[in-house]
Amino acid sequence: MAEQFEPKIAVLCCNWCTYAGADLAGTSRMKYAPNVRLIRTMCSGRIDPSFVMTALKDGADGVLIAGCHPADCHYINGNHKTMRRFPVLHTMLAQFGIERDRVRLEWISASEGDRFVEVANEMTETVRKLGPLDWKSRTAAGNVA
Amino acid sequence: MRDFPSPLIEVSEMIADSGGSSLDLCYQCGTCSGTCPWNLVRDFRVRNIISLAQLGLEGYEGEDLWLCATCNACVDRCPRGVEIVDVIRSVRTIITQAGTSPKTLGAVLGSVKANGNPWSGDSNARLAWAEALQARPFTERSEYAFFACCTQAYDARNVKVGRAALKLLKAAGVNFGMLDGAEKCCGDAVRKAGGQELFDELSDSNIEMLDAKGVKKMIVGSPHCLNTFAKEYPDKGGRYEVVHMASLLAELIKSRKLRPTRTFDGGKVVYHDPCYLGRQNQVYDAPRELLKAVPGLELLEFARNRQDSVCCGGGGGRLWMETPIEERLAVLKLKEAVKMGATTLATACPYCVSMFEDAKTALDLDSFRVADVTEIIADAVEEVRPS
Amino acid sequence: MKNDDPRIGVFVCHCGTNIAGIVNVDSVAAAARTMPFVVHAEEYKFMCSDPGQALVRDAILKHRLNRVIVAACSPRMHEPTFRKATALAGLNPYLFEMANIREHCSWVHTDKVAATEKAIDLVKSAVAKARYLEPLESRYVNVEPKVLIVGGGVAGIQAALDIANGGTKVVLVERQQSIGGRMAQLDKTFPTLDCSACILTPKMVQAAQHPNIELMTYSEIEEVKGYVGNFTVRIRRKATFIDPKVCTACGVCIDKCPWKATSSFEEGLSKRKAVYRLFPQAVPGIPVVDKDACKYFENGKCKACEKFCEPHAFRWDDQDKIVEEKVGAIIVATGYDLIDPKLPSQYGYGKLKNVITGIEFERINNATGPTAGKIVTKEGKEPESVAILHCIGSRDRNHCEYCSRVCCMYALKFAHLIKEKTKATVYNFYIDMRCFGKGYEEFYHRLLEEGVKFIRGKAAYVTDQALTDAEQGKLIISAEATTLGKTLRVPVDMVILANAMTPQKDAADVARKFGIGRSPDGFFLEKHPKLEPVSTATDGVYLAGTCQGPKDIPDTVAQGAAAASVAMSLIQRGTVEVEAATAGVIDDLCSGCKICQDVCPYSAIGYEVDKRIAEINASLCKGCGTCAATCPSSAIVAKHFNDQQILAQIHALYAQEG
Amino acid sequence: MSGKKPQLALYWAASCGGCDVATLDVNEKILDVAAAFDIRLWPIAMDFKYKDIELWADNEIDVCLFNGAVRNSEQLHLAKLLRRKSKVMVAFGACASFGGIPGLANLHDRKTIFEAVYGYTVSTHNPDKVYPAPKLKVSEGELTLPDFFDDVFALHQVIPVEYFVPGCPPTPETIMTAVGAIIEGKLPPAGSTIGINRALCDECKRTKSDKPKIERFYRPQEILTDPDKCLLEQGLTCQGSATRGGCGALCPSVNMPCRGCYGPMPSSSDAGADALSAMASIVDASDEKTADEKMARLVDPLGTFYRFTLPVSLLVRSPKQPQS
Repeated sequence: MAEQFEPKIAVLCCNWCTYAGADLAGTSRMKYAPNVRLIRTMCSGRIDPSFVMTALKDGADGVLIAGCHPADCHYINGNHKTMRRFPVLHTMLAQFGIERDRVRLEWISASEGDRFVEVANEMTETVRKLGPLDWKSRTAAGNVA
Repeated sequence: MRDFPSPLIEVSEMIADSGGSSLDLCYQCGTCSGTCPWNLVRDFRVRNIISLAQLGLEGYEGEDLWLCATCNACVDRCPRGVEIVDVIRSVRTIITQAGTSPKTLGAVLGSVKANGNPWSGDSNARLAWAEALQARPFTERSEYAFFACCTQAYDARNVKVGRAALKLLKAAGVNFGMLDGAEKCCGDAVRKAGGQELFDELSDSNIEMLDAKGVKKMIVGSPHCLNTFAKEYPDKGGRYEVVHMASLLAELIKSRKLRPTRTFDGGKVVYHDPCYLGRQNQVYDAPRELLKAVPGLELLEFARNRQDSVCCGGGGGRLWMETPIEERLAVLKLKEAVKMGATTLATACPYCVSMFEDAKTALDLDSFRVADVTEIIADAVEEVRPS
Repeated sequence: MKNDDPRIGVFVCHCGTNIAGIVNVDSVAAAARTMPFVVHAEEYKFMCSDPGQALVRDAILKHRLNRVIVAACSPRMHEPTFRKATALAGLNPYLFEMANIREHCSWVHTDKVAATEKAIDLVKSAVAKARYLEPLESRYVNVEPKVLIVGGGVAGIQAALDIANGGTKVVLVERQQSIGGRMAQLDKTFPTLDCSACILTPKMVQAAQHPNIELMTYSEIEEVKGYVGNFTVRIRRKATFIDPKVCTACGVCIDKCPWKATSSFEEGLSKRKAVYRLFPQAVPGIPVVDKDACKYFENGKCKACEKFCEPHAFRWDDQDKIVEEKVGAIIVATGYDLIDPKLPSQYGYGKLKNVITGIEFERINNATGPTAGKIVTKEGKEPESVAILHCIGSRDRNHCEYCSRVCCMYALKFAHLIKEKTKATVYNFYIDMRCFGKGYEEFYHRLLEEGVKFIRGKAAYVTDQALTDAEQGKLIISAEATTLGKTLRVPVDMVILANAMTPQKDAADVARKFGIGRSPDGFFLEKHPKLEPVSTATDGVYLAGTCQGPKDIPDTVAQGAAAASVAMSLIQRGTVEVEAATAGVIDDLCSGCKICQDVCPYSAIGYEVDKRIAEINASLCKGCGTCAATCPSSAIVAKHFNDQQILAQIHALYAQEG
Repeated sequence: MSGKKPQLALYWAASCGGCDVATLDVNEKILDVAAAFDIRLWPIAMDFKYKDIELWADNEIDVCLFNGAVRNSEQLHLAKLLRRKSKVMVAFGACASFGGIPGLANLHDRKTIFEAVYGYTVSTHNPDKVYPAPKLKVSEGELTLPDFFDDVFALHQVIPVEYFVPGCPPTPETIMTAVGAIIEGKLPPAGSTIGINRALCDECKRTKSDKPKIERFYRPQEILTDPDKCLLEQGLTCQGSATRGGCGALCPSVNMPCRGCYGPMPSSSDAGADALSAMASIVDASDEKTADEKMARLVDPLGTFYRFTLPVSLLVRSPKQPQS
């Protein structure tokens, strides 16, 4: 049997909700796919669209942007900016030819360890089905002498 | 030295593997036993079966195992989320595979296997009940297929309900067609009675037939068919939109495609919630709306109704098993109905109709009427009622 | 120190077997040694222990490290510990970075190979970031020497008294018109059976009279702004229509008022007047006018109360007032609610009139309650038998999954009180008896001696549908006596539901106002379940009592005192460190587009008119970094989370080798 | 080479010719240029043959102003050739600097472009499905055409480049600044962009609110703008805040939103991401539904944010079709 594809998922998340939610999943010893790697920022509002694009370009197969629920931001409303940027970033990435399911925005609070697990697993499975993104080789300059 | 029982964890695991995996969540509070309606008429300790099954101790396979009518009351109330009916089903499956299930059930499963129905009816005559009504066969232009429950197709009492249904559907101009008689029992009772393999055969055969015809939407008269098609067939790859007659009739009356105009002459009516329609599929209001739409009909309620409704005792294969009169839930309920002044008991399930007709006979209540809501509506709609 | 020659040290923690059991720590350390700029890597059993921290300090000196990485637990747990260790070796604490290989790795994965690979990745990411770390200066601000306590139940009162006695000012805000909370509703307390009011009222009075406590009853928090040490709180003081400075609390107005409304304090079991005191021993004792019940507000007539008020205390034009308070710390002690007893519908609450809740029984049994302390059914008769049903809604996945902790004990207390006052047979239907506190098991034993009947089985339903003559006119409980394996029907005259404690209905709102998290059960989330039980995710905001989870009076009081001590230690310290990792503007790149000004949640960004560029007020900036992500000119740098650092992490994790 | 005038070459690759016109647009100052330089190559003004260039000595040219992107083998060949012959290579204009408008072809590849251009566009009549072929045998021998690449490149992506002069086209002021710097030998370190480091907002005369908000997005034809107020605040996707200044805010001064032709800011990792992030962050929406609805009005984000910079953006291009 062919070895199954293990997607690489980047999680760009805030310190207070999603990172803490992932911590809670840990302290509760919940189990999830080892494909995700968290990159912590203080607020999801810190997540520059270029981070998402860099991750995809570098070799991530999927990116999860995650932060506090819209009304629960540790920084009052930093996550509102994330919420506003996401739809247009999502559309633009689709224009580039990146499947919509590869990039996802989720609100996961510090108490939602289970939700983190669910999303991490879902994301891994969805992206596994989509296959490798392999951006660099799929966009490499080809027929140049 | 005495023979100490010791846990057989393999047995417990086997039960878990055949669908009873929530078994281990039980913390032995006894809510299930206390909730189970059987305890109104006899002792039945659901918890005990779960407890024995957790440890694989002998006794879980005892006679009590076959009592459960799969009414789901305990599952709704279980504080731990144990799918008790699944555990019971799983144990029954194991026993059935070992060939030690009760004889009466064996005969029923045998008939289903041979004839495609539990009533030893001729499989070629499945549509005989509807012939006189000249309903059109299902074509790709039909919106719905009418799937008749075996009981409505073969049981003399319930055939009347099926006929009333067809008349109403025609009167309302519903775009439906009859299946060609190749359909088989949906398999609900078969599965609940432990015939998992047979259920798989039935569902595979039905799905193949329905898909070949291009059926997308189905009308059913039995809540058991409703539940099985809606909740169990999808796992087997069969996905259909299923609607029960009571829900459909409520819609037709709301959209004024049917007008119940004749005044009801059957006295006070008490509605009995079929477990598979109510608790299992949350259809509580539609049948009540139907009855309330009938002019002159006074609707009564059992003390325990809707999600707390007491089962008729006919599900999970019980319809075909013998129950002493003093232990029949339908008898108990009918007494309650009479006591509150009802002269008609309405319900919406062929099993319930059968169980209550039997209870009526047992109690010698000649003037009392047991009816499916479909029949009551058919009586009330001018175009349908034979003059 | 120069940024261009990083010397990175990596320390991999075993955390006993917590990490080492899944992650091959040797491989992680070995891999770290091959990473760019890493000059030293080692692993150790417990990095957070003293020897572990010493290891870091020694290695910094020995290997001239200028960046430190500890791969261990969550930075939310031990980042401060290792920053301190780093600082002790003379290195700026912000040159420390943590890799979370426990919560995010060993605890959540089972495949050892994959977990080790991930741990190496996480270290790689930390190393990549560390290379670009820059030293930051810690800053301190003064702490406002005043504490806000929200909720005047026993937890809030205890905290207020402890803090006030320590010499610090307290503002105690209570939504009701009197402090006292739930405890004021109770009759006796288990297991000692002291009278609840007798032990609570002196404390209430003490709080009201304490020179360091300002009581704000009939008041609610509107808004909380600021940060640890410097909160600004806006409090709505609801209109009472009575001038508290003039009113003598004589109570004549209450007597004369002809209008009535349902008493919430009496759990709806009796009526109170439109001008009323919450309960006779209310503190403060000054009544308030219930605008909804008072006819004057409806048709402009009546004012019967005012006619008899000698001091002329009525102020019909009274309005809600907003007051602002500056405080250094906040204790949230907003208490609990009870599950709607109608939700588990099988017990017939609301349909069967002699099915009552525990808190209703407290009032019935209370000498000041609706029956003057007589235990009677709704028909006014003494019950011959009473059933107390445990775990109504609690320990139940259909409602509240958790154990409410106090019900077993108050059920025992009720049983005792019924036995004491009536001849009734008392049944307890229970799943497990949880008598964990001091003197609790002994109390259980006492109840067994008193002849209370214990049936081990959860009540399945309550009905009035008799099957036998003996059941006629009774409430019948259906349950299995699981120890016997027999299903029973027990006829009784009164059923008391021990219904679950739940979070307050507005808990979500309150949590948001104060920046507190909530656990899946809906109660407020403490910072650490064991080691920081009264702290929250927001520095300077603490928890006390049942808003954090179900608990009995001793635990509630203890937590009130604990919250007081933590708040006091903050006040005593006098200063707090504030965010060093703020945002900064690169003047040369800023074009003054002002876009950043809109996105800053703290209005920390201003506009320097002369230079026509943005300017960040570091004392207002909390370091969220939203402006840095927004700035279209890349002219704002989020310190400690700058583009270079984060992109380095991304490259380290995802860029192909070479 | 003292005493001798510096040798200047101007070349165009995948460009519209606008850069050359802009060079002429410096008006009489062109005479200064002519006086200061010895113009050796300028296809728009002078005739030349490849072999003339090949005959030059390496580094014989002091400065080569190269405009246009590189998208076929001929352009690549000339770029390499001129690189060898020139001491200083300047990517001149948006196309040479970032790929420019032709760079948007990176959303497709040769196959899909040919299919469109020679296949199904409305004006195409090509029943025999004849596509350009690099080599064609005729009776006289073999004819060749330059090979059309899948990708469009900015100049520095194919040869080393010393300086960048952005703009579509560079304004006369920008050109004179660059030329002046060259004449006076006051050149910044190699690799720099000759221009200013602040965003265009710095030069824009329009007034900005203290806390700017975007109520909704408009396309330019949908709205009559207030001539004094910041265009972005009025809902136009003006990219001035994310675009290098130097043009004097030419477009905003005539009521058109900045489209980003002067390219990203010096510290930016991606011009499009910068503009996107800034614009979206100040859209007036505090719930997801509103955010979705309002952002949906920003038509064609990719085309908007990468109009001039796609080949140098983070994601560079869309994946190619698998070659069959």
